[in-house]
This record gives sequence, C-alpha cells and structure tokens, in this order.
Amino acid sequence: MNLEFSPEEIAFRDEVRAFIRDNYPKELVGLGNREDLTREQFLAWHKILGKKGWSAPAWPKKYGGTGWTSTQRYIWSEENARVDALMPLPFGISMVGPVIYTFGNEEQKAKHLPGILAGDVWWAQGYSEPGAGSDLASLKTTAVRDGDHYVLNGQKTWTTLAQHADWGFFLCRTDPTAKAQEGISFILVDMKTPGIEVRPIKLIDGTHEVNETWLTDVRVPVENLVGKENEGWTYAKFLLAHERSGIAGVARSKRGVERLRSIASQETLDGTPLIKTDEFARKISQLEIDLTALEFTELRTLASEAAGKGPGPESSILKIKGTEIQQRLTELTLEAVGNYGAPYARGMDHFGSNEIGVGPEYSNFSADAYFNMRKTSIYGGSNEIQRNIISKMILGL
Amino acid sequence: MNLEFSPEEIAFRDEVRAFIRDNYPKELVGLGNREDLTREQFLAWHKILGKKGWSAPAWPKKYGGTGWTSTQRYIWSEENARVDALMPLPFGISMVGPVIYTFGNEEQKAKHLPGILAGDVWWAQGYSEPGAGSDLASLKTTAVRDGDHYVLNGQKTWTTLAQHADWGFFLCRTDPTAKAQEGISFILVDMKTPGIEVRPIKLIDGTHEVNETWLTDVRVPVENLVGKENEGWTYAKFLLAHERSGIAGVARSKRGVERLRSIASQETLDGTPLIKTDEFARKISQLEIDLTALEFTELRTLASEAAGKGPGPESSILKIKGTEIQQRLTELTLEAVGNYGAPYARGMDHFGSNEIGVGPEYSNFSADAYFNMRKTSIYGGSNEIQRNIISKMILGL
Amino acid sequence: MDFNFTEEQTMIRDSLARLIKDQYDFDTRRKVVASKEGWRPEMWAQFAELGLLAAPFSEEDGGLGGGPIDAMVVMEEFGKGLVVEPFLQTVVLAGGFLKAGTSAQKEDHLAALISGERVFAFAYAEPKGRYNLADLETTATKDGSGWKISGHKAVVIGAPWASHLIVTARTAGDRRDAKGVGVFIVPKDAEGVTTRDYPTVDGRRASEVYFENVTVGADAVIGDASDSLGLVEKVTDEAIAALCAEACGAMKVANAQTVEYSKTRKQFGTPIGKFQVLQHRMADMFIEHEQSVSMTYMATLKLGEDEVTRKKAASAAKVRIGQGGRFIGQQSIQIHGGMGMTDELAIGHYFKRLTMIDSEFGNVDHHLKRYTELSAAEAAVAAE
Amino acid sequence: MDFNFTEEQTMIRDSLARLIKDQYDFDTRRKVVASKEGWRPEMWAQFAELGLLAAPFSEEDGGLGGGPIDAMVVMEEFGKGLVVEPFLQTVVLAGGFLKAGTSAQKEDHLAALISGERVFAFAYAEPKGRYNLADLETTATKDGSGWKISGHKAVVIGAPWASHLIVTARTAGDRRDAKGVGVFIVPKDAEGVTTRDYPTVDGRRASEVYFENVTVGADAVIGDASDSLGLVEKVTDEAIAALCAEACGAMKVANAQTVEYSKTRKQFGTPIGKFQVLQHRMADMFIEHEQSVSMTYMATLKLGEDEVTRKKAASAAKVRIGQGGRFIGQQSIQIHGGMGMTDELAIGHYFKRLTMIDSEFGNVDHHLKRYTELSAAEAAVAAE
Repeated sequence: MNLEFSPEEIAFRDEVRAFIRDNYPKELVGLGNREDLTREQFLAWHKILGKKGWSAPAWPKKYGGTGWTSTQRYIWSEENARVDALMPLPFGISMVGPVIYTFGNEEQKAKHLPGILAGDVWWAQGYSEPGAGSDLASLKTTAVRDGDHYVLNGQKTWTTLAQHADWGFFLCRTDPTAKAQEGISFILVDMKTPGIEVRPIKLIDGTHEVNETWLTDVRVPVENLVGKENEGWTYAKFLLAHERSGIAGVARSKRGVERLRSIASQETLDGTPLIKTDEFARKISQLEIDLTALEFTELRTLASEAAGKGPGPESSILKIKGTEIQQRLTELTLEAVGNYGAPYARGMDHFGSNEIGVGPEYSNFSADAYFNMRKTSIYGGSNEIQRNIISKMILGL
Repeated sequence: MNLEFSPEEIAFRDEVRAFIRDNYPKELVGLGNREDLTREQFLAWHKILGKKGWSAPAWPKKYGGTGWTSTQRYIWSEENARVDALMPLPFGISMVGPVIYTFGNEEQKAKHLPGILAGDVWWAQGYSEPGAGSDLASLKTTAVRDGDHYVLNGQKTWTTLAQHADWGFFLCRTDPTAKAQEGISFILVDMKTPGIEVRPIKLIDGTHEVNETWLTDVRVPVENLVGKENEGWTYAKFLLAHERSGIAGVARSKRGVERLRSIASQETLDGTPLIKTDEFARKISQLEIDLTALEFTELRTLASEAAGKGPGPESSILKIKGTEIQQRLTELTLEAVGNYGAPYARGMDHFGSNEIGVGPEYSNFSADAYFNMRKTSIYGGSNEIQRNIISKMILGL
Repeated sequence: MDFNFTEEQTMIRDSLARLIKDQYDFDTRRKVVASKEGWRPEMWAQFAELGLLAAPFSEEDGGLGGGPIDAMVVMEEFGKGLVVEPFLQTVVLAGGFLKAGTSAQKEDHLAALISGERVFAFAYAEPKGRYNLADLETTATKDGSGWKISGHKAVVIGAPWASHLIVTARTAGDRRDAKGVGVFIVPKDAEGVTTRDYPTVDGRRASEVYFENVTVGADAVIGDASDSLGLVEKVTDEAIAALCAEACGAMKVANAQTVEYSKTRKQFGTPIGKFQVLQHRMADMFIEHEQSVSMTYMATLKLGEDEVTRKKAASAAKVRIGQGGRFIGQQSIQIHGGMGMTDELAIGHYFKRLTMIDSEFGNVDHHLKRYTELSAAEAAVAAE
Repeated sequence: MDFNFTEEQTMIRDSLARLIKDQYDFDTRRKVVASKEGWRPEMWAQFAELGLLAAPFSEEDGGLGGGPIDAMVVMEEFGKGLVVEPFLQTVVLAGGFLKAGTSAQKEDHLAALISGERVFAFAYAEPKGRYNLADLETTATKDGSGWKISGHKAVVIGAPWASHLIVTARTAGDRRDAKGVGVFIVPKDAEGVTTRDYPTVDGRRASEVYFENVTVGADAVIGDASDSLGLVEKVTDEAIAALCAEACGAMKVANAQTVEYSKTRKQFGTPIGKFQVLQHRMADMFIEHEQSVSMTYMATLKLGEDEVTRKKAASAAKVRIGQGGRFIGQQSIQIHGGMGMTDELAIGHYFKRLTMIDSEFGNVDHHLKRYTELSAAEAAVAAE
C-alpha cells in the first residue's frame, strides 16, 4: 500500500500538464462552468483533445480511447481541474459513446464514434419524462414500427443543452404490453428530423440549461436502434452506471475550495479576513476533510476497478458525497460574500447596464450557483435512490 | 399576546417557591436523577407533596388533583427544576392514575387513587414485551378467565424500577382470536401475587433501572380489570398521550445547561475556560437556542390545551425535540470533561475503594449519563414512531 | 401569559390574506417582478387603505394603536404571498426610527408614511461592513447647522422604489466604534445622491447608493447624532422579528406545497409521499416551521424588554429561523425533484426568499456569535 | 499508488482474526473485563507468539520488517473484537518512542517488548492539560547525571497492566511552551511512583499515576530531554492512525450487527430493516464506515511525509472517524431499540468504545482546530 506515483506516472503528469498549458484556449480561461456559454466555447477544448486523441480517456484504445490506466485518468482529471478546464460534455463521451461501442453494430460505431471523439457532433439525452424523474421504467414515449422506420411520439424533459444538439439518444417504449422495465428500446435520433421541438425550461437561477423535447410522429430509420429491440433497459442501466462514476467531482471541488479560500481571504469581518475567523475557518476545514475522505474513497474505488472490478454499487457513495460537497461548497461561498449575495448578476440589463453584478467580481453568481447546485442531489438518480441502491444491493435489506 | 404572569400567578410562584425551599428534604439535595437511589429517597418528596395535596398537578380536583391552570403547572415544574427536585415517578401519578379515574369504577378509584396521591404505593408499567418495543399491538401476554380470576401468563420487559413496585398495570390479551390492537385488556396486578418474578436487566451504563417481569399462572381477581374487557387498547393510547406530555423536560434541561455552563467554566483549554472558547461557547448557545424554541413550543401547546384542546399529535414535537436536547446535553457534558469522561465512576470498588470517580466531582457519570440518555429516543414511542405520527396524523401522508 | 391574537389583528390577517389571494397570485407576482418597475404602487395604496401601514403605530402618532404583533401578522402574510413591497423597510424600519423622532419629524414623515405617500428604504450596510451595524465608512460631518454626508451604501433593499432613505453614518470616532453613529433622513432626490439599481435573486429590487457631499438640515437627524447605535440596534431587532415572521409565512406555504406535491407525484407507481424517508423529512420540516413560529412569537414579545434580553431573543430567533429556513428551502426543492428547479413553479421562489432572509441583518453565524457574546457579558456581570 | 496488502499483512490479519474468533468471543471478553485483572496476560503471550508485537518493527530492531500498515491491520482486528490488551500503548506508542531511542534502550526495552515480556503505558495527559501534549505540570529536573520526576498523570490507559511507563515531563520553559518537553522511560515499580487504578467505561483499565521525586538515570531519556515535543507529536500521530484503524474495525462490526438485527427484528409484522428510514440510515452508516476506512489509509500512508502533511492527515482522519463513530454508535443503539441499551448485547459495548475513541488523543473539536491552524500556517508560508 502506498501513495506514490511511479516515475512513468510522473512523466505522464508532466506531459499532460505541459500539453494543457500550451494548448488550453486562452479565451476560455476563467469561464468556468457557466451554463450560458456558446456552442463554440463548449466544444473548443473538446476539439483540441479530439485531434490529440485524448478526448475519451475511459474508452478502450481500439475505439479511439487513450488506453490510460485508472491512475493516469486520475492524473488527467486533476491536471484539467488545476486550470478549471471546460471538459468535454458527458452526453457523447461518457454516455452514448460507451453504449454504442459496447452494444452497437459496426455501422453505428463507424458512423457515430468519430464525431463524438472529435467534438463535431453534439448529443442530447432523452431519458427523463415529465412525471417520471428517477423512475425511468414508467416512461411513456412510444416508438411504433412502420416499415423501415420507427415512429416516435411523446415528451422528454430535462434534456440538458439540447438547444445545441445534433443527435439524441432516446428511450422509447416499443412493446406497450410489456411491463415496467421491459419493452423499452434505445434509439438514436437525428435532431433535425421533422417533428422534434425543443422548448427551453428556465431554472430558478435564471439559466437555460435544460429543455423539454417534444416528439410528434418523428420518423427514425430502424438502423438507428441500438442493440436489440425491447432490451434498452439493459443499455440504460449500463449508461447510468457509467454516468455515476466521475460524478464525485473531486478535482473540481478542490478548485472550488481554493476559490472559497481566496474569497474568504478578501472578505473581512470586523477587519479580520473571514478565513481567519474561527467559525468560518473551521467550516472550510470540515469541507476539506470531507473532500479528502471522498477523494480517498474514489481512489480506493479506482484501484478496485483497476483490479478488474467494474463500477459497482459503491459508486453511489461517490454520487452522494460528491454532490453533498458540491452543494456545501456553493452554500459556503454564498455565505462568504455576505450582502453581495443578493444582487442578481444577470439582471443588470433591466436597467440598461451591460455590466455583470455590483459587488466584488467573485460575488457574482454566488447565489445562482448555490441554487443551481441543488439539482445535483436530484439528477443522475436522486440521492434517495442512491441510498436505496446501497441498502438493497450492498446491505441486502 | 403577552408573556407576563398575572399578579395572581406571581403570588402563586412565590408561594410554591417558599414551600419548596422550606420543605424539600435536605438529604435529597444534589442527588439529581440517579437511577440507583433507594425507594425511600425516590418517595420522600412525593410523600410530602401528597400531604400538601400537590402531588398530582394535572389531575382534576375531585380526584385529589390541584385544579391548577396550565400556567400554574408550568410554574410548578419550573420551581421544582430550579432545585433539581426529585419529582414523583410517572407510573402512578401520570400513567395509571389518570386511567383509573377516567375509565375505572368507583371501587377502583377508592382503592387506588389515595395510595398513588400519597406516594405510599409504587406502581410498575407492564406494557412492552420482548420483541415488541414501540409496537404494543403485537403483545403476547395472555389473561385467561377462570371463574372470578384472570390467569396471566407471559413476559414483560423494560418494567422500569419494578424492583420496588407494589402494584403493576399490565396489558394482556384476553381475546386470542382478535387481531392486532383488539382483544387486549388493562389489568391491575398486586406485585406480591404468586407467579410474578422480576429479573434485573443491566443497562450499558451499569445501572439496574429496568427489569424483565415474568408472569406464570398469576391469578388476578376479575375486579382488577379496568374498564371493559378487550378494550384495553383505548386506555393504553390514552395513557401514552398523557405520557408524552411533559416529556419535553424543558425545566430540567435548563438546569442541565446551567450545570454544563458551570463545568465549562471550570474546565480549561490552554488556560482559557472552555466556555470562553469560540467553538464550545457556540455549541452551548445553539443548545440554549434550541431549548428556547422547545420551551416556547411547549408554552404554545399548553396554551392550546388550556383553550380546551387536548394533547394532540403536536406533542410528538415535544417528545422528539425534548429528547434530542437531553441527549445533546449529555453529549456536550461528556465532551466538556475531556479525559475524565473515561473512568467508570461506579467501578472503583473493583479496587477496594469506596470513592466515586477520580476526576473532578462533576466529571463522574458524565459518560454514563450520555449512554443512558440514548434510551430517551427509543422509549415512550421511539422518535421514528413520533415522526410517523406527525406525517400521518398532521400531514395526512 | 397568552398567545391569542386580538380581534383587530385577526381582521388585518384575514383581509390581507384575501387581498393577496385575489390580487397577488403567483403568476401576477411573476409578471410584476419581471416588469420594469418591479412592484405595484397601486398595491401599496391598497395596503394603506387596509390600514396595514397604520397598524403598528400608536394612535397619538396617527396609527391604529397596534404594535410589533401587528407587524408580525402582516409580515407572515407577506411571507406566504412572497410579497415584494417594502413594508419591512418603510413601516418597521423607517417607522421604527420615526417613532423615536421629534414631533416635527413625525408630522412631516410619519403621516406621509402612514398614508402611503412616502416610501422608505434603509441604507445601512456598506461594501466592507458585512453585518456589523457600526462598521461605517460613510461619514456625516457638521456643516453649519446641518450635515454633509458622503459614502457608499450597499444592497439597499427597496431603494429603487423609495422616496426617502434612512441613512446611518459616522459622525465621530473610528470605523467600528460604538460611539459616533448618527441616523439621518435623506430625500432620495437630494443633490449628491446617486443610485445604481438592480434586481435581487429573490425578486426584489435594490440599489447601490452613493452619497457625495449630500447636504441635509439639522432636522434630518433622528435621535442623538453622536450616539444612536443603540437606536439602530433596537430598530433592527424589530426588523429581525418581523423578518422572522415573513420567514414563517414562507415556510408554511413551502411545507404545504411540498406535502401536496408529494401526495400527487408518483414514482414507481406510488405517490412519493408514501415513502417513509420523505414522510419523516416532511415531519422534520413541519417541526422546523413550528419551532420557527415559536421563536418568532418569543422574539416579538420580548422586543420591549431590557436591552440584553431583547438582543438575545432577536438573535436566537434569527439563528433558528435561518437554520429552519435553510432546511425547509433545500428539502422543498429536493422533494419536488426536477420540477422544484424550474422557474415556473412557486416553490423555487420560496426557497430563494428563505435563502436571502438568512443573510438579511446578519446570518446564522453572525447571530450565534452575537448571542454568545451577550451570554458571556451576562455571565461576567452575574459573576461580579 | 496502490491499496493492496502484502502477503505478510494478510497473514497477520487472518491469523489474528482466527485467534479472536476462537478465544475472544463476546462472552469471554465480558468475563475478562469484569475480572479482577481486566485483561489476559496469556492472550498477550499469544499475540507475541503470532508475531503481532514484532510486526511493525524493522528487522534491525528485532522486528519483522513491517510498519504502520501492519499496526493498522492489527488494530482493525482489535476493533472488531473489542480487544482490550494494550497493543496501542505498548507497540505503537512505547514502540514508536523506542524506535527513536539509543541502541542501548532498544536492546534493553525493545527486545523485551517484542517478546511480550514488558508491557508499557503512555503517561502523557494531565488533569488540567486536556489534549495539549505540551501542557505539562509534571516536571523533570536534573539530578546529578539523571533526573527527578514529579507530577500527576491522568487516565493512563493500560497502566494497571504495565511494567513500564513512558512519561512526558517538562524539563524547561513555561507550562505550555513547545520547548522543554522531555520523554522518559520509568519502571512502574520505581520508588515514588504510586497509582490509583480503575476501570474505564469502555471496559479497559487505567490509572491516575503520581510521581513524587522519582529518580531515573540519564539512560531513561528518549531523544532530546529539552526538545522532544516533535517526537511526541510524531508518535501520537502514529497512535492516532492506529486508533482510527481500531475504530474502523468497531464500526464494521457495529454496522454488520445492526443490519443483521434489522433483518430479524419485526415490528408491526415487518422486519424493521424494511423500513426505508432505517434503510437509509444504515446506508449512511455504511458510507461513514467506508469514508473512515479511506481516511485511515490516508493518514497511515502519510505518516512518513513532512511534518505538516502528517499532522494534517492525522487530524483530518481523527475528525472524520470521531464524527463517523459517533453517528454509527448512536444509530446502532437506536436501531437496536431497547435491546441496544442492555449490557448483555455486544452492540452497546461497540458504542461505548467508539465514544471513547473520539476523546483519546484529542476529540473532533481539538483536531478540527489543529487542522485549521496548520492550514493557516501553511497559507501564511505560501503567501511569503
């Protein structure tokens, strides 16, 4: 048991660090993770990585992945997080890509994987439906076979950033007589197909991050079915397990703690930097300690994956604790900025100003970020669902 | 809306305070609430109050109660808590007494109420059974009619302080064919009846506070049945509601906070009294604030009772918060005493010493008290049951 | 000891509740909040008509003879309806200061306040002062018989709507000294006053207010220009109690909407309100609200007691309400799931308001510290 | 980076687990704990035989060439079995000090320690010192070539069983100075040493130890008599990591017993483990244990790093384990219901042990403060 990197790993880290330093787009620096970026901004780093062959660290080498070890992948995340890099969005790389190379046919692989790797094609996720939430088995969208096509009808919701999407992957009911999880299929859909309408959903922080996607008589060629008809649930579960790993967000939360420390050094309480007041300093310490616990739990999980065990129900811990920490981080950041948490930074244009915010620059969006992060304990299988998983799959209750 | 006492109430408070000052037994001062007192110590104050006619503040006047208003009763508790008085045990005064005067017949009232009021008769509670806990409906102890007697067989547990008991009230199944809550009867039993065996249960803090009570062919005259046969569940629920009110323990917790403050003023951290360190002082503040919230919630409940509404499901709040605060209080007290929380104060006799504890006097029993208080969220309907009650009875879920 | 409302208080509550139900439904509120103005002066006129603006003032001062409990009743209903109009700023805060003013000030301002003609905002916070009411870089210096005020006030809630500002400024002493704090009434259109207006995350409006050699007369001073920190603390404690009442109203509705949602929303074929974990969480939300109501009553009833008792009561209430509001806000969203995250449902707006209430006039940490320091001072006095 | 155990470590774990299973079942432990002696010297001999006492020492020092990870493995098993014998005090603490000793000290003491012949206790805490290792009223003054020790050491765990004590004492400076701390080996039967022995609430034995002009030779000093606080901190950090491992073992069993109990115990006709509220609580207990294991690995693996990293790691682990242990302990009892309160079930004893582990070598507050101060010092250095 030891924590050291091997010389090879250190060399790898240096290589990666240099590459990021030399190639990360200058115009993206400091943009962070904001939801109102342009399509080009979102894809800029992805495209560069695609050219380098580094856009899919977790994919097998034969499909265009890097073939890195879990330690290398860990180093990769850490190094990107150091500069707060805008990482490739998960919908192509982490979600549909692995489904396609695992369950898709050769044509599908040839057609879709290159675009995903290169960052040329933007994917949207069509899982959730109104009134369904974490309970995917009750979905109502139908795909009815008509000659060489499926005809899709229904409504999807929470389709993240679908306003930019070229393609989508949809779960649809192909056998209406089957119950619950059975009779569902996994279908790829060109978002330009007639009958698709994407309507924005405004969130409580004012962002347009998610959408409703309405499907009306959308005709999709049958070759867009992934795997077997009525077995989509298997692929969906596979995808959800992939989605959960990496959700811990340790590297990004570390940067968040640094940012919080910086804010708390600038904010003062009766002349003392907030970070030197007993109470606030302890809160940061507690957060950092909890983050350390999460980090080492993730490292242990990675090590066990490297030893050949796939991402198991233990990844629910990473989801629960990772999101709790992200939420706590934004909560403390909002607390740190004091009165300047109140101004609505996006709302200045109401008064003919194109400035953003009125307090110190770091105070902008602190409330919005706190509001927005509440979603993390809801999506990707709510934290309640994760606890159900632990109690059933691990504890056998 | 106002918080003032009326002149009459102030006069009452002065009268009560003077009476306690002049009559509370000197030899009980400082004994607090320890579970290993003698029967005589337990009953001393009760007997004095019985003579004065003040032993049952909540009973109607016609049965020997005081006829006090809810404000007067509140003042009474406060004044007793000020001197940490050993109050009458609940089994007679708060539990079986109200059941007897509400549901019992005239003979039962005449026979039992005077002894309860005077503190001459010690009562034990025969509700819980092994494997039943908060779920009284599943009880197994039987009472089979045999001429003029019931013959009782079964096992009760958690019979608090039954080692001293003269009489007990037992829930027994009289109709084995009825299901769940039906077919249960409420029966009074002379604890000297042959076939009763009381066996001590040692608790984790080393005390002998509770017992198992084994009933083997115990013959009880039928006139000891309270109310109607098979309707004991009604009386049991009535009793449980009575048990919950007063469970908030505000006055006693206030004394506990004072004691904690005193300990934290004597313990030092790097030369500073613990109470002047930021972290510990805030913990005490938080506890005190939570206690204030509980106190005013109780006052509101009392006011609503005074307005003719009986103790409703809101009393579950008092149970939950009251016990959480009692537990937190002992937790903080243990934390305050530092290293001297470890010595087992009752265990000095192992080494031929009759001294109690080795650290400062206030450190003795601090761990034991913490361990012992864990029971409070379990008994009297566990706090989980209380939350079930709120969600069902109040929220309609 | 009693916890009953008077007939007048019950009447105020009922008529206000009706008005909000009729004219302040959630969709209407959204439109108003998104409008250029951000509030409805005509609603303010109706509040005046209903007597809300007069309720807490003595009859001698032109009011209806009520007090803090009347303000509590109003604010609780405001909380239920997420009302944005500046009752707190105008009636509780400015009104609280004016009650301590001269009869000339009362005649000039209080009458116009009660009639609804003048609207006030309280310019006290500063960019670097956090929650310390004495941490003032804004100065007021003697200027003939009057004063000259300069400085920058931060996040002045309701300022875009106000005709007048109540301004705290340092007249003497060092930056955080207890002595040397003055309170001034400044017309917003006075020369040298500039504002930068903006919306807040919870649907209100606020301004950064800049004072550059703003000249006011001697009659602009409320109380003792050199020693009014005590007055400022007293009035902000009154505002804290009122704010707690608003929070209680918002909690009550957030809880009710969440319980209701959990009964209709199904997952795995079962209403989510049948899941025990959510049941217990809603039970805890219920408890938090009940405890918050208790603390609001407590703090309101103790506003008239001695200084230390009043301050401890206000801080204790603000701590519990801050904690309860955070729990209820977060869990309301969690139980609503994705729908709770949308702007279209009311619940997210209750969450946002509850979040912001915690930081107004000092958050949980600030008041836990204040309570602790007051306790220590009490103990030191008792030990003497 | 890897998290695997060596073959030797796995062997130690397996054979120790077997020994505990065979000879340290709960009923046997209860009898031993209640006995006059309170421990089993014959068990100690078996530990020596198994090589446990030799495992963490270098071969050069007569050990088996292991290190802190071996101690971690042993302590985790001790935690599972609620073993009372003083491995922590003797092997980790005294052993840790002796590793820094002279070769003469190693020859004299370490060999006897490894063989199981000598048993040690660590007399460091004082009645008024709380958790500050430098807060010493016990003094050691120069006495010819040797030293004279006087003072009172509080709650010295395992002292009734020890032949020797490792004693911290002030050789110079003021009461809480960092400089002037010395470490001494004192035979318990030395003249002037008196003890008052007693059981602890978690089934161990401890003593108040009084030193009255106890004379020891120059060879009793470990390290620099005038400047050994650094050594004391290093060794106690090693003890903290080991203690965390013990806690992990206890948590694991407490969780397992609770889950098991919840599957068999019925209420309202249903096993209580079917109630979602308890399911989620047990999921949280599982998470707490996993996180505690992670932190124990982390702290153990960082024992060899630079001073600040080591200290922060130890404190961070102690904080999480203190919090996790409290949660698991309390909830184990709660889920066991009344049965959890009885002395007859093992679960209450796990609860008590977990409670006491929090206060050994500093509780959550102490280590959160230490971590915070170390972070501030680091930030100050970085800013220079």
